[in-house]
Amino acid sequence: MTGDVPAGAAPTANGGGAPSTGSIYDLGYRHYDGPRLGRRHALVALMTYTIRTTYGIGRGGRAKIIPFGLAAMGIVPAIVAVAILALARQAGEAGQLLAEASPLRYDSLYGAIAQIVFLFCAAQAPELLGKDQRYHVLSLYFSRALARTDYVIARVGGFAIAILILVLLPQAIVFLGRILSAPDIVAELGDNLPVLPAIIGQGLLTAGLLGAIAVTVSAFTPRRAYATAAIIAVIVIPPVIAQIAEQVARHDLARWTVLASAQDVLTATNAWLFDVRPDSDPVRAAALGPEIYFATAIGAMVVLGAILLRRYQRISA
Amino acid sequence: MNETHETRQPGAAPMASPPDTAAPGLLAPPAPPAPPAAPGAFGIQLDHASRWYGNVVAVNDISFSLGPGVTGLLGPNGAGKTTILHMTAGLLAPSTGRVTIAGEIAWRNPSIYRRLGLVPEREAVPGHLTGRQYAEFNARLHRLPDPRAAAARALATVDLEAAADRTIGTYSKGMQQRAKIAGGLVHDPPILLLDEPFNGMDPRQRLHMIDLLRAMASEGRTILFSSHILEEVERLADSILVIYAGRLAAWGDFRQIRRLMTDRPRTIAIHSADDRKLATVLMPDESVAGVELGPAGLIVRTGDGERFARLLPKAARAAGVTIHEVLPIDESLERVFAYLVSR
Amino acid sequence: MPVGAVVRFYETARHGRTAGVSLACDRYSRPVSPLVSTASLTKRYPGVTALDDLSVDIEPGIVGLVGSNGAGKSTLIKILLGLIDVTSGSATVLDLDVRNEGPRIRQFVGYMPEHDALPPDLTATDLVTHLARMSGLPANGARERTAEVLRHVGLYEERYRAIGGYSTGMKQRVKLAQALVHDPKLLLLDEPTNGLDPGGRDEMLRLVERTGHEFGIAIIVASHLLGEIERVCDFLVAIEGGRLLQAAPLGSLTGRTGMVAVEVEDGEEALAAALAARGLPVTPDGRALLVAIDSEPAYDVVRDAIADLGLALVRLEPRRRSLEDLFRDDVPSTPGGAAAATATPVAPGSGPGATS
Amino acid sequence: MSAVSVIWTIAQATFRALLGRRRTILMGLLALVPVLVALLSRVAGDGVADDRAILDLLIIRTVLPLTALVFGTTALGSELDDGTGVALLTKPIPRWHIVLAKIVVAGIVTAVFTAVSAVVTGILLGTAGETLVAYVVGVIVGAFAYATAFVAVSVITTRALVVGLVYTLLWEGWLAGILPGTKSLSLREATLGVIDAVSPPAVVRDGLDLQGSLTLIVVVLVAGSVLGAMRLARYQVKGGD
Repeated sequence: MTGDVPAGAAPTANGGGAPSTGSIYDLGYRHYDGPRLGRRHALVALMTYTIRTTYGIGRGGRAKIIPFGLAAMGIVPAIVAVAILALARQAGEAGQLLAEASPLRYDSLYGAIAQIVFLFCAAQAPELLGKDQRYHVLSLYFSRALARTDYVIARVGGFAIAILILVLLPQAIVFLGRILSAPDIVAELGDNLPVLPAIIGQGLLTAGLLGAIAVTVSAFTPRRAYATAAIIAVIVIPPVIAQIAEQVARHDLARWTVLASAQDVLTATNAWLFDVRPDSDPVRAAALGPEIYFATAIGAMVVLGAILLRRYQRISA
Repeated sequence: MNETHETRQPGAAPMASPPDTAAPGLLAPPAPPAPPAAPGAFGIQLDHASRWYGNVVAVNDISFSLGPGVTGLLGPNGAGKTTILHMTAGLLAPSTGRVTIAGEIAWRNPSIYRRLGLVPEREAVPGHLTGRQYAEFNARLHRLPDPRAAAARALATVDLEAAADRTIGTYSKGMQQRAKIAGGLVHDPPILLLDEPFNGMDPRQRLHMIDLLRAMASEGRTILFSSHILEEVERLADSILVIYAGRLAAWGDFRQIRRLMTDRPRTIAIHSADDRKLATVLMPDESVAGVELGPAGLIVRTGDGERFARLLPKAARAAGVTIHEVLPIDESLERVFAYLVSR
Repeated sequence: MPVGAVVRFYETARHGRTAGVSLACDRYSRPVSPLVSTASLTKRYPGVTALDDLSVDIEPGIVGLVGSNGAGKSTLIKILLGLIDVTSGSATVLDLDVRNEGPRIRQFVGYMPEHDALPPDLTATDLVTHLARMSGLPANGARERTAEVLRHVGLYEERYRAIGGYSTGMKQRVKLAQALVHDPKLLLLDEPTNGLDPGGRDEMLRLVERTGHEFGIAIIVASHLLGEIERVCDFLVAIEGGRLLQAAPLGSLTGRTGMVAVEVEDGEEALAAALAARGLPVTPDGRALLVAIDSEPAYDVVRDAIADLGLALVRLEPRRRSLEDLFRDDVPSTPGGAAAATATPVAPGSGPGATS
Repeated sequence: MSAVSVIWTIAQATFRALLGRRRTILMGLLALVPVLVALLSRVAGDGVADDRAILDLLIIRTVLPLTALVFGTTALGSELDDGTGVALLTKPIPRWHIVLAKIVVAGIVTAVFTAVSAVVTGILLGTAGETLVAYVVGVIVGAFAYATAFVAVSVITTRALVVGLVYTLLWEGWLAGILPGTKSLSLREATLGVIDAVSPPAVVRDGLDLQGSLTLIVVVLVAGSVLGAMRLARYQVKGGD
């Protein structure tokens, strides 16, 4: 290296233009003396990175097709509902009947987009975890300022938030649609607000439960195709069994199979939160108290979280 | 570009010169005499062999023939080494030309494996078998009269008795490699093909394996092995085959090859009692192309190595300068390889 | 308990080339305590003892870590990274205890794994920037460091292409870059030239040497290839069967043996006879003749003998001890270096839990 | 070392390779599904369901083809893909020894898993002894036919699993419903044909008769083995630099 001219030699006095004397700057290796933000920052960075990856942001166009496609399919029914509502309100009294009959109210919205959420989980969760295991990227993560638990928390948390966005977006559209299309916005806001906690509550349960299932399954199956198939199986098959059990069996054995089906548990909590009749035969037949469903949902999340932590504690990087 | 020096495209292929260096180190236990190859045939022979995949030519018209001794197969990644090894192992058909093992066509001819031992780099070893089971499995498939004894001998040769009854899944990378070698040698073949045989082995095992292969070569076996570790090739191989972009770039003893590179003057570093005085004495001679006095002593570039080598001691004595070191800098296999693949 | 080999490392001349790193005090001008220090460190897996009572101090510089298969090389690296727990004994990295300061240690330590560990669909820039964030660097700090580090490892426009299409050589550079991006004080490289062709190996070794000597970053290189260690490292730690076999500066292990190898184009026998006649016993060694030379005039005797016979002097080189002697059974490993008391070398395949 | 002992050596190694812990559990679960359904309907159901219908649906249409598919394609195909197959190819033994050993092992393992599942399910459903024997015979014959086909496919293409799935789900499943002609090439129909011949069902099905079934099975056994052996003889290791 030529003479070690201090980096950024002060320009000479002639108005800060190009230094008349000319100087060569040291392009050698510069040490980093900026801030080091430690473990917490790394965890948050990984969580935001996970959310972006789930939606294919920062990846090629191809990675965006599935997530954005499914998200769009989730929003379309909400937009349609809002359009119907707006027309109905324009039509005055006659429209009121139409508004009531509108297929999509807050409580039924979750049911309508359930299939889309399942597909989203089955398609995107393997994208996050499978790749790190299949290509041994884990050894790069674990050799950094992260503990193994941080990695798990960031991945599950990030994925659950991504699902939350997917689920709450249509609700938000319907919520805003109702308010903006109402003649008296303040009044409309008044009677829509009490529904908000139910919407958010059900959103959190859906994102948490389905997110945890999808992430846990794909943590154990690094190959993408098998992981997607496994997630679909875990979410789709139990409701079928619950259905068969309800028809075939009279004894109470069948009642408990409903708890194995995430779909039915969420239908039950949705029904209780919005206090409407659950539109699922096994749930009606099982006639279990709402607290059982909430306990099952939250219990499942805790158990799955523990399984995940143990898996990543023992995985060899 | 390589017209400047005649690459010896040997008509009568020089048999790889029988190793002149005595086989150092411990001789492998006296194995039974290898079954004789067909009379007059070479262990491994390629005759204008080529291989392409669509328009991609992986191996382009290569001919060589190898007799007893150790030959190193060298070349950058993607040069065609593995394709050559696969064709020689009868696992890949040449698009044109002939590939023969002990005189027999290699492709679609399972009987060659009676004489051919293989240690492919890619071959995974079944993790659920123990070392002994794997060796016996190979021995039985070779229809050996006493597979158990053959397996035991092969495991002893690669120093794996201690771990023979543990499953291969629990072996380290180096030990898995030795299990593979045991599997490939169990039928005591006269011809050996090894693809990066020492991959993952630790220094002690590496030395042991080098001694083993040297000993087997001195028993008259024909050994061809590919490797990226030039220090090992320099120590183990009698001759080298350098493949570059699917073509045979050089073949034979790498020191001879270096001498053939008349387009590259030889560089020699000399440490003496008085470098400057020695330099002035050497300059007048026509064999001296250039002289440099630097921190690494007196660097001389010479077009005619032999003449300069005879001149040096006489000139030094005349000038009364004591010589401490004379080191040819660019004659190592590393340099020769770099020159061959950089054209 | 084998004596801990504490060897202070000073600027040493080796192979006629001064090692670039001297015992400088570190950037904060504190006297340098050992970079890495283990005290009777032991790690047992069911049925296998990976590390057995290992006590060694490692100083800044490029340190070669050599060991027999399964001798605990990668186990030691994982312990230094705080990734696996310790059966007994202790270890400190940059004065931080590995047993409870894992994440903090890893902020200042870079790790280049041996196996391929890169997602194929990301570009080098995106991956290294992301991993910089994982080491606690803020967003723009990460971006700047990534650009700087990718330049140093020699990845220019390829850094914007997906890693899946990279050659093995380029992948190894990305792995080195991600280990350097957070400006670590210590770099742990696990067989950095694994899978590279000769050209690639040469470039990677030059890169490691530059990183260690020009960038002033301490490096521990785990490798099976003694030639590489001799070329790049200043200090050696050899482990055999989980126990410390040798810990000493390279200079002490590859010192001269007092013998000189003389190689002539032809006519070795004549030269051998001439030298013997002049009182210099000769032993043949492959192409060369080994002559015991212990004085200045002895060199002249050799020169004059060759001149008299009119032979062509091709090579005159002092024979050095090599690292191999540590591992060669027939050559007793002579204790080299200042105070490198060594445990008796464990014969292969014997001893409890020997896993070689 | 006669041919038989070579084939037996390969077979032994293949048994060990196929019955790894994970795959055995997975295939065990698959074989358990019909048993569960039978248990459920016996415990919780009122009348006894039509046992032959359940056996046909769950054993012959699902467990048999899927088990044969997994074992058939992995017996040889997975070894060719991950490189352990090279140890077999580089031996002075005829290729048909290798293919035969693989087919026999895949056939046996498939037959065992499926037959056990069929018997337990049959007992739970209270199936008559004679019908049960018919199903076991059908399962064994079907297992070897399917195994031969899938081993042969696994030598021809690396996508054997997909090809197998397409055959069982589309050709034997969906198409058979629409185009009756496909029955003559459906191993499922052949298996059912054998079963019906051994113990005629109450209602005569319009599937393949015994003669049609046996010809198809023999053709598959012979063609599969010969084609597999020839293809293996010309098997080339992929690429390499």
